[in-house]
Amino acid sequence: MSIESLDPDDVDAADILGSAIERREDPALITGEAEYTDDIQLPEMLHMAILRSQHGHAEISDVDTGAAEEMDGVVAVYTHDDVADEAVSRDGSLLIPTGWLLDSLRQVDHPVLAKDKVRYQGDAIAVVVAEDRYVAHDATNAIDVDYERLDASADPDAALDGEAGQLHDDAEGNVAFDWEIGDEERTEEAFDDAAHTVSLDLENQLLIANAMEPRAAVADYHPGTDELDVFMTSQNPHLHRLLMSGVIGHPEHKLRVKAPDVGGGFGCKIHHYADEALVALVARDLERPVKWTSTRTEGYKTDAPGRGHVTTAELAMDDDGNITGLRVDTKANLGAYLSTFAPAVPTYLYGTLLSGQYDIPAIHASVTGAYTNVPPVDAYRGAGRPEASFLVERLASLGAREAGIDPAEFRKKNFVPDNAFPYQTQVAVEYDSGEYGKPMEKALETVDYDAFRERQEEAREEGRYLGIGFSCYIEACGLAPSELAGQLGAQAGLWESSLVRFHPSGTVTAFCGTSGHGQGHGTTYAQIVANELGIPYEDVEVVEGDTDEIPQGMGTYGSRSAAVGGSALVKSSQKLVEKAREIAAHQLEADPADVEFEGGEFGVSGTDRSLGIKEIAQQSYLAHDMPDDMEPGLEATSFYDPDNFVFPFGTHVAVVEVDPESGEIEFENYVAVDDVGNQINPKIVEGQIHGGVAQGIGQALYEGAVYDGNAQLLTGSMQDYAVPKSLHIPDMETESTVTPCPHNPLGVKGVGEAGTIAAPQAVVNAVTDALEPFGVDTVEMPMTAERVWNAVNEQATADGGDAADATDADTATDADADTGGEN
Amino acid sequence: MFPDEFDYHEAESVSEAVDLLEAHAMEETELLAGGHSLLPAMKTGLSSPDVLIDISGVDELRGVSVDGDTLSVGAMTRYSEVLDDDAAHEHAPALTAAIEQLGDRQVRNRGTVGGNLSHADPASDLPGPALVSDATLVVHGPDGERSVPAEEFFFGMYATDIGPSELLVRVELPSADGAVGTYAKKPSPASGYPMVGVSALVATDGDAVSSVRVAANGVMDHGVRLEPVEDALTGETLGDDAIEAAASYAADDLDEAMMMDDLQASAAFRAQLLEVYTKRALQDASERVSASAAAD
Amino acid sequence: MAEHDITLTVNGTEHELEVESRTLLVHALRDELGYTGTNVGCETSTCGACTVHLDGDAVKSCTLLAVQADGATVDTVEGLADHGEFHPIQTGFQEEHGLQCGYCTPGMMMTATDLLEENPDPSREEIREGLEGNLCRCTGYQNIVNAVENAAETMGSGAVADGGSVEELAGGDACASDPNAGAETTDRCEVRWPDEGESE
Amino acid sequence: MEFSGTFELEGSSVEEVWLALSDPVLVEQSLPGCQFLVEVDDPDPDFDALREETADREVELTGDPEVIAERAFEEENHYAALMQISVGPVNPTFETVVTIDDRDYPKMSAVGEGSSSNSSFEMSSGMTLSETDGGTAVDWETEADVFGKVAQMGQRVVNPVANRVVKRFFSSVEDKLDEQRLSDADVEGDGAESGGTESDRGLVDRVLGRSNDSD
Repeated sequence: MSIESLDPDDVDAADILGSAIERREDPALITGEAEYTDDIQLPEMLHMAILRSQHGHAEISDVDTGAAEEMDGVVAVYTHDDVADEAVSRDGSLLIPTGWLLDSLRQVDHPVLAKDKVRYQGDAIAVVVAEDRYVAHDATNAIDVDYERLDASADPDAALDGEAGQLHDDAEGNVAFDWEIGDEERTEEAFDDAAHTVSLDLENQLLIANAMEPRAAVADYHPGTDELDVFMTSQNPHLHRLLMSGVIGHPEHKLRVKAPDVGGGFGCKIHHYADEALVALVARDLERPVKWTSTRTEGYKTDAPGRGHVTTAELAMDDDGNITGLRVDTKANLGAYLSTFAPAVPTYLYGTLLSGQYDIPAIHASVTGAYTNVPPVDAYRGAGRPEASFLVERLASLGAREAGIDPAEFRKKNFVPDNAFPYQTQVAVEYDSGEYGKPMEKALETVDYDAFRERQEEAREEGRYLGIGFSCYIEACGLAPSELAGQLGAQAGLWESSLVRFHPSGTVTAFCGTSGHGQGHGTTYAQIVANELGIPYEDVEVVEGDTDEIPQGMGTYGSRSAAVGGSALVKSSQKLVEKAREIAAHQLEADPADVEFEGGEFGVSGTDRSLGIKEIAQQSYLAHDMPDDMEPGLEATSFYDPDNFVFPFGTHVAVVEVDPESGEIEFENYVAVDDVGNQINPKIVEGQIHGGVAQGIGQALYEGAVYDGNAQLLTGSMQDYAVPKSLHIPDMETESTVTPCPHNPLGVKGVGEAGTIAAPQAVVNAVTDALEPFGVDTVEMPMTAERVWNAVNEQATADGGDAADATDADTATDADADTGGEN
Repeated sequence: MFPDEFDYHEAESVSEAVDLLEAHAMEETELLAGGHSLLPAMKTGLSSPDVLIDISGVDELRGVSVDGDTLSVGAMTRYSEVLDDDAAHEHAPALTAAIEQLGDRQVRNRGTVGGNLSHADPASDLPGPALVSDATLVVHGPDGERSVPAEEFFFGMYATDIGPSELLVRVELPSADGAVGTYAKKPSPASGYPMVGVSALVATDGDAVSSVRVAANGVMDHGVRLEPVEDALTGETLGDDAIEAAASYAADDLDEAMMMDDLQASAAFRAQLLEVYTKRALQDASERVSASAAAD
Repeated sequence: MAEHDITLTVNGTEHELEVESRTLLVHALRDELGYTGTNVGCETSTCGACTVHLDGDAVKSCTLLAVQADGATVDTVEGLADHGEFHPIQTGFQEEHGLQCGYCTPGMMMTATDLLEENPDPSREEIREGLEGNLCRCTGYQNIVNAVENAAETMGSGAVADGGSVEELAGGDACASDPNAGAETTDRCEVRWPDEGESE
Repeated sequence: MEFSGTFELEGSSVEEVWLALSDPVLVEQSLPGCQFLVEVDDPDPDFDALREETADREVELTGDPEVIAERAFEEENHYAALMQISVGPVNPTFETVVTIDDRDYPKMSAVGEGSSSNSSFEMSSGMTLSETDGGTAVDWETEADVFGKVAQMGQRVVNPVANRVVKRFFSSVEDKLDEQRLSDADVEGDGAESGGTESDRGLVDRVLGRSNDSD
């Protein structure tokens, strides 16, 4: 069940790719040697603190910073007008940009410091810079703000209905965009002709990423050269450099963004926030290093939350239970302003995945984006795809129940058939490869499904409620190609860049434009490059996350690093090998076409003459004997732009027992069978699945940002927002199948988000399966004990029965189980 | 993350602590014990006292001792120290059962029994055990010591019978004398504090329940005895039927309108949990009674 | 502003420093003394990232005033390895892939060593209970539990096989032979290893 | 959030209770944590100045309706209060301004706003008095919104604390009425309940908050 990790020294060079070797990142991380942003201490460094709004929505009539400025240890206080001074802002926009546009998008200004209005509690009103953290904090408390409170709402439905008042002059009715995908007419016909339909109203709640390391930045300005260094918790330093240069008016080539060790991201460190730009701005203005570290409660109010959908979804089926149509209407919460990738998440990352693993002939989805008084909403692990997968898989379970077919059978009969790949969905994307039955069969075998249904029946007779839930998810990662992304509204290309450089002594540094934050890129990239170059793994060092070291890059998010970054490294390695081949051919006096490369050796076919690649590297720098017109040195840079997304898939199964009396849910088993294509390091793949599933279970059972009617966050600390603890997450069984990606050189598909995409609906389906005898077909997430208990009670009340009376329910169960069957 | 400024004084003795309290009577003054309720409140800006008087190092306030039939727990005794003490398990099983489930490992290493009881958070774990153990809380002030029965100690949310210049010095628990103590708790998944925590102390004579005391934390604004449950169970045979019947009375004397009602659980659900967890606390007691009978 | 002169013995080294009343121990360790291996993840004493050993017990250093720790012995993640030799808990985390971003890991390991000192052979359930005061957002905890089991096994089996020699187990004889080893060093060794009597 | 409840004051007539609840001094002294409660002209008063002004003022409880009439709450007037809400170690002090919305015997309603350094609240309250067997029942309801730190961190205590403040307030009013009754026993006849001449009538109406046309 658990993959055993290997010491890299015990792995043959030829086997390094695909081996579950231990991570080389770990020694620094387990000894305290790692350097996270807040660990950086610079001479003369100042500390910044930010005063944020007390209200979800308010006009600001006055900001009095007098008392704060007079405090001992306070160096400067800035309000909007102070930073707008040209001497401070240069020609910066001081507006946070949006990196994805839609035709119907109503863009709104997002100032780094609120000018005269605040639109969510995290909106920054003033910053204080002081000699230490404590004093900076004290001074924010001494700033006096006069607010005129306005109506506010955290709910997209309410905001669209006008209950939040108007957030922005440029977005009438708080509508950020209207978007649709699929064929409305054909879908309507499918529903008209359907033998069975099911409908589901659901809320995919707002989640807060809760990376263990809060966001932080340290900026250091060098007046002599006008160079500005920004160290920050970033998933994509190059993108931050690009965006920040415009915001603060600093030339991109004089701005360095470096991500030191980063303590998790889960999406919330992709986006460009006002805070980090303010750190850079004030450090440049004061000509002293400045540090800002978010407190956790500050993070709850400012880190971009994810999800936030209110949806109605319907499924049409024919008489035999074949899915014939899917219709979706979603109100998506975008928060107070548009975050970096916000418009893409509830549209192209969501609507395009609505076919799931199924061959659905007609699909239509419409999405309305709403401005509300919560922090700007953006990608959180999975970003759009969990929302799609959740509703498809909830409908599959409800559809199976409606059609009277076993839920596993129902799925199998509707899968895209193996021979249909590449499969063109009705929602724009083309699935690259898949064999959806494989993980399903493996999962059924692992949980011993037939035996489970028997056990379930026996248990119900004893008044115990077991349930099983399936999730056959699809995910799309490595968003690509750039041309397509551009057509869809992306304001950036979605390639990845790398540089592979031999040193004269034969070791290699591989640079990649991705920026890992816990994924183990240092290990997996070295496995890739060592394999390509045929050199020992320990001879390859990987460098990421620093705009001064790496030419260009797009960062780490959307499970793209292996598929796109890894492929870029392959491409650079191959370029390098080609150059080395020519040098080898020259020195071996052979035709390059006759020189074969294998296991790090260039050999002339049919002879025993050969040269090792390390030898060639040395020769390339000596440059004593090179082919005509060839430059010395041995390195290669490449930009890899994939042909398509990659589409990992799998089946997750949750087995739970629900206590209707207390509403408590216990896991009996959790099985994850994932097909993420080829695996570079199975141990790391397994770890990604574990962590992803835990976050999915978190969404299913524990997590959710709760706001009151004034858009005041009520779950604003770790005492109130339940980040799952060790006792909340079950041991999981992880298995995999391998269907290589056909269009990238590694055949990899991406694994970072799979678990999070798969898990919630597996758990919800299991709980509703367990509570079927009570007539419960849905429970909103997070399925707290109270919600489960309420669901049981409400249903019992509706039936005129007694919730706690399990005996009556048992009778109903038996009857239903007979028709439900195990066929 | 950053407490506001304050003056810190470390008391070496109970009398010094009382002197300090009196000397700073005109300022906002807090006693610092384990600090696990106070410091988080200060760090998040909810609390900003002018003066902290640290009593955690006062030796006379630390330790567990037995005097005749009474177990005495010094107010500054850490949870982990109570759990390490065999006499505490023997004489105050309801207390140790609750402490085992209190907070987390680090909190138990640092938090104190007296800090918990003085703080009187409605969701503390220890008021229930204090009530079922019929504990006496000994408070020291300018006029010396006075004893307050647990029943009279808790006034309401964060409010106790400790006066402005007084501090809790120890808790005295009459020996359980062989009774079985249990604690069944439904923790908030976020904070770990009980939405409902039920403490039970059950003594049997043969199969029959000779005495039973049950109390709940987290349900009302302070710990409460569940007398209808006790009445229903006393004299009955300790088995599933009697337990189920008794637990059904758990909320009978409680005004649902005054029950804790928050994001973690509504009052109605708390009432439901109270019944379920009363049952579990008593079932656990029943199992322990059977187990010890079998062992005999 | 009330200032206090305090003494902290961190990983065996004595430091004298001046702190404000309100300075939290974790900030004294990180900002004043440079022990940045101990991380801060919240301000509600929930996440456990800041866990250190205070006089041998795992505590959350964000929930203690530095002045309260005056005169105490503090052990942090930086003191776990001994002259480059990993502590079994560190090896356990590496071998079992018990960490991803690593931010929670120092606190997680400090709690785990405290747990193993009390219970050298915990069940998976006991490990999960023991670590409930430490949040991890990356691993889903499964490999952390494996890591603690791994460490327990190493420590337990080593103790049995070698007759329980603490010095040998520590990967050297640092504890016994270090001429400067005071009480703190001995403490550290005790924290790491079950007593001979308990190891069976 | 909304709170409501009924509080019964034993042994006091509706008019006595009304008189008491019309008196800012009695209210100030009955409200837990209230450091002062004074009428102000400016709906956005300078609290620092008020702190100084009220530091050594002398106000006394009285049962004398004439004195109360002079200082009784009036519709549309503003009152500034400094309120320390004490919840365990959490003791925020709110600078509060209350405006009487409506005061028509036996009903009164008011709106208020309070702010501390990192939190604020808004409330709108109403109460109606009615006669019961043994005294007077006060039916009260409050709709309150809390903002900032207290909303974020103190959510679970807001409700019980509000209940406690109300409970302690009315208990204190009850005690003060009892005390007053004892001390006024010898000046029987001056009380509001004695009715009186036509000119007295105006006074009583003023104290009782009866509008002219409601008689």
